[in-house]
Amino acid sequence: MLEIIEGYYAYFFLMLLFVIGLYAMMMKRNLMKKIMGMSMIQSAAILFWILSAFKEGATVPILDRAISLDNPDLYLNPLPHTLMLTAIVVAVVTLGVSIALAVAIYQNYNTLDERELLARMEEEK
Amino acid sequence: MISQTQSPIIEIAARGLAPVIQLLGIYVFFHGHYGPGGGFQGGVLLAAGVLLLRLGIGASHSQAQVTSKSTVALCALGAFIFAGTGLVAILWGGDFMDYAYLPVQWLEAADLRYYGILFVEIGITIAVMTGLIAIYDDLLGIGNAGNN
Amino acid sequence: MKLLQFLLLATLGSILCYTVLDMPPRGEIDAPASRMESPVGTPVAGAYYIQHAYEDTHTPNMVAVVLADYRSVDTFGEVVVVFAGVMTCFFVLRRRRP
Amino acid sequence: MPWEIEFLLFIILIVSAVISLILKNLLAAVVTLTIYSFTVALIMISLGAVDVGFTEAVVGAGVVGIFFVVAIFKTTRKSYD
Amino acid sequence: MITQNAPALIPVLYLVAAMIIPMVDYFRSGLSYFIALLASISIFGISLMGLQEVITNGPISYHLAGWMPPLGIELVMDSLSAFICVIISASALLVMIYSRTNLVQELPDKTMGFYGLSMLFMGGLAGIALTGDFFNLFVFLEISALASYGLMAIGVKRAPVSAFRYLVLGTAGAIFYLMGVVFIFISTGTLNMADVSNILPHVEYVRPVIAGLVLIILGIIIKMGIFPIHHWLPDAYTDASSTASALIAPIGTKVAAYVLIRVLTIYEFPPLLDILSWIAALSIVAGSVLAIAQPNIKRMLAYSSIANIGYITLGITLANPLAFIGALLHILNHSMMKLVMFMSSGGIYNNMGTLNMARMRGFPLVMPFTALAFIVAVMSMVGIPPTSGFFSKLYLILGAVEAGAWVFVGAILLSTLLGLVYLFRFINIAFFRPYEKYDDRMIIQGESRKLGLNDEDKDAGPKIYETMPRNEMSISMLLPVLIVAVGIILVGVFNGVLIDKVISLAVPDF
Repeated sequence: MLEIIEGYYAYFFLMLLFVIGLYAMMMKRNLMKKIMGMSMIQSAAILFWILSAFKEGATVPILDRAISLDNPDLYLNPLPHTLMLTAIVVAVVTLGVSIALAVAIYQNYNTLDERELLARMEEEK
Repeated sequence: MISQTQSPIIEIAARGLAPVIQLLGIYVFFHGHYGPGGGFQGGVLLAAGVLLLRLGIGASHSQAQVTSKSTVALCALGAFIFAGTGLVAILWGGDFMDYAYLPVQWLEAADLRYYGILFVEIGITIAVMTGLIAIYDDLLGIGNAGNN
Repeated sequence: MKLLQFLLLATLGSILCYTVLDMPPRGEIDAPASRMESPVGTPVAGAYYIQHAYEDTHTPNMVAVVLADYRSVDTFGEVVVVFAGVMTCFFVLRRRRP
Repeated sequence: MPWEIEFLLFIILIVSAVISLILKNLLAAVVTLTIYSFTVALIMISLGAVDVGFTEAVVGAGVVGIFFVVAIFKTTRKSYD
Repeated sequence: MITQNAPALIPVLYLVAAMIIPMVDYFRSGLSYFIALLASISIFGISLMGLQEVITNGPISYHLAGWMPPLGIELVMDSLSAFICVIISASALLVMIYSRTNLVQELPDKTMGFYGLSMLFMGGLAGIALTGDFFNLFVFLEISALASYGLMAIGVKRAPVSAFRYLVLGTAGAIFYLMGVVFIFISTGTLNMADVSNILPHVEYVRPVIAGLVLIILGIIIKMGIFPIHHWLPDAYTDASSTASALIAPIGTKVAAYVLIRVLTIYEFPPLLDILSWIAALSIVAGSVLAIAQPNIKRMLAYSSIANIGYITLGITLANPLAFIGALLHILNHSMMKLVMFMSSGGIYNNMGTLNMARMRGFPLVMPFTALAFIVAVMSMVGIPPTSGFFSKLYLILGAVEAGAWVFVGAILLSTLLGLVYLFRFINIAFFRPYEKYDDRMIIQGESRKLGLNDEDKDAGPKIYETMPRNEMSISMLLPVLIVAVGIILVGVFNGVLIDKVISLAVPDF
């Protein structure tokens, strides 16, 4: 039992975080809260990738003269780290764009609450 | 955030801290080959310095480093440096982004890749730094005509 | 309707948890991504990068090497994503002439 | 790093995520969200991803916070849920 | 050199053009259009050369940065992706020509942003079509998605709301995709698509692979706008400016369908195909039924897009050569149809001042050439023989018959009948009623000067005029519409040649 917890707890927490983020994106009425949920599922996916690069007993992927290169098990896998650098940038920029859209919505409708927004859009028709 | 703040503490702190942050950003950028860091992190730190100035001493007073008008063009320039490196490699007969084909004869391929990485990271730094500043300016409406 | 959404999320979460139990545990050295060679004999990228990054580029930081050389087009895409976000914010919010 | 510490970090992560979604004051929620991203960065560093952890710390605590604060400054601070 | 580097040049030149536009604009504004047009023309030429090369010499595998595929990123230009690239670059070129006069009227102070974003959008789509690497596909997906959020956010007053909804759904889709890719990566250790499909039969972790594929397909389906998750699509297409919707609607969702082809050919998993084909059939019927109730022409076209993406998905998931040919032909056919219809609806809005179909009475008398092109597109949509729509539906039905799936044959036929209802209702109103003019935007500027009206009259509400001005679209708007309309008929007449020479090469082995 302890082995399963030790081996898989990180996955379970990340899945929980993923579901929490999706919950916020689906159910929260405030647009800012939706954006926060978005950043949560993004970091859940990013942490999942980082977890896939982890090896027990390996060091960080920067060349150390004291550690031989012949056995790649001694270094962490650099590939997911690289990909996640890209994914973090994408996440930040998406966040910026979504905030820009939220600001534009507020300029047009003077609210960020989804129900009020729908009501004002109905009024306008 | 748009005009200059009243409190001298914030202004002095921002003026004093921003160059340190930017120096750290430049260090992180150049140290990217040997330790954690690189173009993106350096660019974000440089942008954080400018954003601190924008927050601390007001938008109109902090135009000296990067003007709001030029941010989008500079971001495009940074991305263009990156793409241009790749296109030069195509012109000299290699595949896209193959630094070994860059037209510098006296360097061997591995060193050429070393400098290619450095060159590309300059582009990343410029693009990320000015890009984040541009998003901030757009959010606050600083670049808009009549608000400047 | 709200109950349905909750049920949907709960199902998704439990399916995902059931799925991850079949994965290699955290820190497993023998996971497919950490091997030297894939089952069909092609080299696995991670091990190749660790062993050859320095001799290929003379740069000690493997992440920087993968970022800017082996997978440079991903990074190019990343820079273009930044640029696309900037253009989007510019297009949506900034007004040139009043 | 022993896995128990990482376990604690994950618990802080989930708790800060839930709190930032519960809070009705958006500014407080944003502050909690920066705690959240800093915890993410700590977990990344404990998993050995120094580059990514560095980036996440710089971005999550710095730029994302600034963007959110600017957006709240331009819009409104209160939220109904 | 150009042919050999075509896979890299097609996306990169679009992106480079997008970067040059703001740099030039910083010094001198007003040149954005010419840069975009130049880039579109040259990339169209390059993709034609690439298609020619692929047909004669077989697929090109391009190793970016000079590294072999499992290590570096691979771009694959086979006849399928070359075909999609030609469609993308051709429609980009046509919309660029079209935007010359229309954009100045719609978004006078935002031309630089529009051209930059449209180049980024096209570059992202071309990259999606060409890449052979899972993560690279994610990056290009995000480029095109971010650009399309921006393009959709400017239009009528509620456009940012629609764009925000699309952003929330689209980001969720992208993260589902990323999550699916990490499942695949953990169980195979590679990201190259060809490599993954070789390794998958030997993998010991079965559950993560299936979950990963399902998550990837879920992410793509959200981007496709197929029936259960289609809510973002009609709003987004309707509220955007007409140039932007003419740019996004013809190819935006088709490229997602193309990604679906690529993912489904990686790993055979029959239950998934069955579920997808039922979703597709549902989408066909639901899209057609919902389209009937719409008064707004752009909204009606958006719902018909949902039905048409259902056709394409059905053709892919039936998994036999005839249906697959039908799906590919329908991708081409539907892009052309949507180009004509969205471009001419932009012109109609400029000249008639309304998008409401019930108020377009007498529109063929005002805009005869546009009406002619529109009729051709309508015929193609319903499937009347000389047009290409007939043949794509024919192949789809033949494929469904061959698979023995009579329910799907019924769905296609039902949708065709429903299409007849909503299109001929429109034709009845537009062609057989006397001319009246309602102007939703009150009065357009040129008109108000001509009629001697001043600004106070703008608040007077919709007006009806008895006169019948001959008011055709300007030549730069009319030309692409007519080209595509002729193309629809040509593709229909010469469909045998097209299928023999191009499409049949793209069909995978089933």
